[in-house]
Amino acid sequence: MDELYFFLEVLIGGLLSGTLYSLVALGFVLIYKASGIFNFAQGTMVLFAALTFVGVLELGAPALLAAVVTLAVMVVLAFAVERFIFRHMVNQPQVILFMATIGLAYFLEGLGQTIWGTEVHVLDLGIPDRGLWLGPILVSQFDLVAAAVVALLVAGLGVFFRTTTMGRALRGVADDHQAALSIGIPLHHVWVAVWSVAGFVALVAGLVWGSKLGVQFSISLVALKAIPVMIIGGFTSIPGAIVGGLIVGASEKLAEVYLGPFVGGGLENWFPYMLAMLVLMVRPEGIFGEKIIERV
Amino acid sequence: MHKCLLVALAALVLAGPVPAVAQDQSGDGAEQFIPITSYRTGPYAVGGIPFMDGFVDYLKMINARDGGIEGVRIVWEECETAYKPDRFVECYERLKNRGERGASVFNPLGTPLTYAVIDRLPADKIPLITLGYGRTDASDGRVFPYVFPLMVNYWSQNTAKIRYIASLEGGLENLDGLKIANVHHDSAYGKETAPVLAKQAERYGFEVRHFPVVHPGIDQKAVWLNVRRYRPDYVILRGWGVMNQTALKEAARVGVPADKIVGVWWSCAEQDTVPAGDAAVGYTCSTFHNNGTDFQLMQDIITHVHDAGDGTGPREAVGTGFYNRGVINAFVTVEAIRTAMGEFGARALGGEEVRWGIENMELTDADIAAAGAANLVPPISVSCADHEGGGKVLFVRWTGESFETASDWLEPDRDLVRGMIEESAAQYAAEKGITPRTCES
Amino acid sequence: MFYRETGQYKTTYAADRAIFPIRQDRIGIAILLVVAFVVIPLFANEYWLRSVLTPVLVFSLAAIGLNILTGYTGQLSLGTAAFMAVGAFAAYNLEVRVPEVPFLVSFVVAGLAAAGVGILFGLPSLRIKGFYLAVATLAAQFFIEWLFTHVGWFTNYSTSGVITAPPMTLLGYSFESAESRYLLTLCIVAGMAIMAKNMVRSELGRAWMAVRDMDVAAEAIGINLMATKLTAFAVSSFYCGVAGALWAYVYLGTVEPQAFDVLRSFEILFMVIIGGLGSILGSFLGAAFIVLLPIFIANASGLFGSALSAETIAHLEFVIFGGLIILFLVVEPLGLARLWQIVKEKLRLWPFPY
Amino acid sequence: MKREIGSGPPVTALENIHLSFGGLRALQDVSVAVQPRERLAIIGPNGAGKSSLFNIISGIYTASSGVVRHKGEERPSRMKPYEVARLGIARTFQNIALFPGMSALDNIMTGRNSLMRRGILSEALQLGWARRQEIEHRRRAEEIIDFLEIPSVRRTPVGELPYGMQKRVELGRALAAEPELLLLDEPMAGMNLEEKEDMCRFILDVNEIQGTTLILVEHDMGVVMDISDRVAVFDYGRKIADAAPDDVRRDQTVIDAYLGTAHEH
Repeated sequence: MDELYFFLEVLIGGLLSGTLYSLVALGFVLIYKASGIFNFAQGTMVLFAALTFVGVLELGAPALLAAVVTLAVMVVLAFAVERFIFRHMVNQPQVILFMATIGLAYFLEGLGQTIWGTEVHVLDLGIPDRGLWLGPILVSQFDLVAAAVVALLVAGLGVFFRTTTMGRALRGVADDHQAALSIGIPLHHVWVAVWSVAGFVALVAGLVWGSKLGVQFSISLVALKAIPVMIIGGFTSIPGAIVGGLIVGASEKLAEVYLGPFVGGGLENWFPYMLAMLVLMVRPEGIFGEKIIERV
Repeated sequence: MHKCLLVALAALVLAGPVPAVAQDQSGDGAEQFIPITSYRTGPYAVGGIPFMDGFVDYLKMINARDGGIEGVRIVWEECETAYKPDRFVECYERLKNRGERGASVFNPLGTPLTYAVIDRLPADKIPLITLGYGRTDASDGRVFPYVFPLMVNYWSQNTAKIRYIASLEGGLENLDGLKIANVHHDSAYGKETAPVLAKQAERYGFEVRHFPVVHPGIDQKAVWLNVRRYRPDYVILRGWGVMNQTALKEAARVGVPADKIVGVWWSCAEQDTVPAGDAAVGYTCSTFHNNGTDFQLMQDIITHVHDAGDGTGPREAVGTGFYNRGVINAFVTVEAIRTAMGEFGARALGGEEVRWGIENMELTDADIAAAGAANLVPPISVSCADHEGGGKVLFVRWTGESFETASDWLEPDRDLVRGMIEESAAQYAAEKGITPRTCES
Repeated sequence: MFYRETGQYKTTYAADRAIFPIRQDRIGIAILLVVAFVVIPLFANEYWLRSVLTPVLVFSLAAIGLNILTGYTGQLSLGTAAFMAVGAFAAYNLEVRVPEVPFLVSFVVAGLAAAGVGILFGLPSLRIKGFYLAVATLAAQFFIEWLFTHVGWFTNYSTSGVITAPPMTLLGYSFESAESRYLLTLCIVAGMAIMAKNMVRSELGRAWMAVRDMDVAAEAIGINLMATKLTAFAVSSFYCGVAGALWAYVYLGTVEPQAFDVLRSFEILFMVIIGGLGSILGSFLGAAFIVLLPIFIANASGLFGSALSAETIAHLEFVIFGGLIILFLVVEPLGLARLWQIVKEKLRLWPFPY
Repeated sequence: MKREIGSGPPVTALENIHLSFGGLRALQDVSVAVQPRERLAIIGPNGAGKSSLFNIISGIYTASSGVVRHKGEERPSRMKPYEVARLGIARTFQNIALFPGMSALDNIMTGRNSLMRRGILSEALQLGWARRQEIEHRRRAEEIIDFLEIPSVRRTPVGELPYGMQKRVELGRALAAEPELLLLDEPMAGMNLEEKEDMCRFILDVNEIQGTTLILVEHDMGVVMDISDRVAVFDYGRKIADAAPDDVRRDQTVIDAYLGTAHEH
């Protein structure tokens, strides 16, 4: 019986960790869906947003104001990215745009730390961080709260995409660039909008991960965890990002706990990729990705 | 547009290398050059910055207070490595011929960085001080004449840790039957203590199991669930960077009490404990130096450097773990040069002379007290064969505010460690085709 | 004016197929080779040889390897460093276990071992395409790093978990000095670069590029996709494997598995993209750019000296580096190799602008 | 020059081919065969299954049922496209499928890849056979370039060529393989009159001088009726007629299904 509880504990813990990966993967998916760009800078954007938030907070501003200021900064960043980078790179192949986001990642990493410094900033948003016994099963309160935040965020994005003009426009672009253009939405605005939304998601991710790890350089590394999530879920699907996160989180924890002891442990880094590879051998477009139809 | 880019590239190519070839060669022997390689960017900058600030502040203090080492002013140049071996090699090669007599001694500050240059040292005749990190088996000075893992190497430190646990349990004999979990960074650095733990487990009868944490260690749930299932009596934390605080938090979540966790010194700074909040209170870790500012030497830094408005970093950092470690690193470096000057005269020294200085450095309690560092560091005595210098290990406990002393200066299991070091160094010598020098003089 | 090909007629296909058909190019290359083989070893100091030029050459080789796979065959790889690691560890293990083997042979074995592993992780490419293929190479990346950290056999049970390259001697000559190591690297890299150039301009290279440009059409005209992709993985990994062995033997001497982490893979990918996808010359330019730029920025910022703290300078370097990459891509997305071509076009017309 | 249509086993014969995607039936019980040196045209409205037929012949699609024969021998059912190509069957594509990053010459040389040996080391060193092979095949490729009258664009990346030129290069790439059977998927689409005339001339020359068997899908009825020996008409995945051009023109089913209606092709 104890073994079963332990299994459930690992599974639930893994699923909850997975939602935290999803949170980062969401930002990737939004940008990829709307513009076909694999945004290498997403992890750095998470760091940048969190640094800005903590920086403003430490200047004495209340949390809400800090959030608003940070969001404004992320919108400005979105404008700048569109105006100074991608406007000049229309019709370039995906890989070139990808490279530009690598440049952006370096730029933001340097800029954020030049302005706000490198020390670890403790970020306490009052999220309880202790184990919680649900009957015989120990669950992290922090992860529960974080999962709730992810759920809220996804719901919020859903509402945004369905009810607002810009949201519908974004969906239009994602579905068909030509169609979106033909109903008169300037592509520039769409890009700024989607980078802003991704900036917002980065802020949320930054706050959650920042209060988990402290705000410091290392939170940009969560992006490495988001990549298999996105690959399993598909690059263009928001539900895919969530399900991909759950799969990665649960599988890596189960693997570490149950396979780890036999091979010396430490297989969390590669197991999700091996799993993703197996998934792709069966479904080359990811679980929720759009079917690639090849015509000749 | 293309033209702009080409001009920019050309300008960079032309302007870039200029300082790299311009060298100061005044040659009157009045300035001792010390190269500094630091990492102020990247994932480990959190610790690298206060460390380097401490290092530089100490050098500034020596210049301000004493006018240099034995009257020879210290000059230095800093080079950013970003904790990358290839950047460090570049820094090493760039700085090794600087100054009047070339680079005197390098402090790579990082185990992977140490590996990157070990091969080059004998040819360049430049010594390396790796204070509490680097290759453990380099303690065998016969095989590694130019490498000095001073104070205490990883294996000695780890044996002291077991002795500390024994002291909590009421004696070495009570170790029998204990279960110890070794939670380590999954890298060459992290795995390095596994062999010595195995030897000790054999000797004292405790049981040890290893729990690797994959880099960077931002999510360790599975590891700690495994640890909890193992139900260890003690946990050894051999972490690095962001892994430490996550480990402490995760331990608290699964109910491993902080006072049963004993960390290595790279898990032993405010940067590791403060972000973990309450979860870190009671956590103990090993160091080879004391923390705080209640030492004459630290007060001198405040007076001569920070009060003079010349502090490298923020004043609040003085006395914290990484800062003090930087100060100690600089202190040992300066004392080694002082020893060498005793032999070769008070003038700028080159690498080979400083190597002699390190190898013949002998700092007794009295010497240390005279330097204003009583109880800040243990005595050191380096020799041709023993490049560790016979340091001791101190344990400190996090109170939630600061680190308090939790033990005396503890002796490691030297006999056990020395045998392993010689064995490992012999393997290195065989693979590299090195004939170890003999140390009878 | 100086770079003009008028008046140079090729009368045989063999002449037209020469690796550098234009006379000015041949002269240029000859000068470059003389500089690389004679002038640099004579005049460059140890700093340049050891810590700049040697790693640039090693990186160039890895970048050529990645370029064959990604630039020529269109298969994205984020596991370059893992294949380098395979090479480094294979060479080490061969040397340690069979010390009689000359080190050059073990470099070849390093390449072959990496090629084998490359084929293994290339198998998914038969089904997975585009960014999704990155997952297979990332799996290779993390799995191999884990393997070398965890299985003691690969490090000869060294207690420090690192490998140390044995000394390199050939016919009694020991490669110790910076010059000899630089020249050794240069010979290997130049030779392999010419071989790569030959491959990409013959049957093999056309098959690779056909797969990259349109795989369905390639197969319909008789190209065996599986064989071609796997050949690309094998050749690419061979290059990376040799680069890894050079990294361990010639450049650093001692390496740990973490020296070949995913960030190293990204670094090499940056080199390939900056240099130019599908260009052997670009691989060299990209490697030089990525290695030299931070050094130059650090030196240039040294000119502005003490006004800024060391910390700020270190961070500003990132800002400048990132900014330059962006500027670069905005102005010349096709990479340095393309920029060089444009310069050549300009020279061809100079001094007449049209 | 008098051309004789062969009478032995057909170069390629499809027997009772069915093909469906999910629920959609692309081809139903289709049988069609082409004799050596014959010129067979396939016509029909969009979606009639013409390209599917080509894809079955070239191995890109696998038929749900039915048999494909090559010179009378039954082909394995899951033959890969490159294996088909090596039987001597080359093709062009409806939407040009050249390799845009490669020059016209390299595209045509790639067409000869299936005739070339591969040896990694020899090619890397460019010694011995590898070097001779490149030069020999280059000579053949140059002949094709001259034949198609495109020497001036030899070095141009085909992505930068105008449409008509690209069509020619694609024909050149198919010819480079020295095929026995050439499948041309709308070779005249999008061309002006002059370009069409050139293309017709090339196609007829290939057929008459080299004796290459042709199957072409084409919408231009004038061209079809002029150059083909036989016309097969498709509609909704079925073959509704298969006869000489003049007979097809008079066939009532064909007129109802295709020619008579308002198709503007």
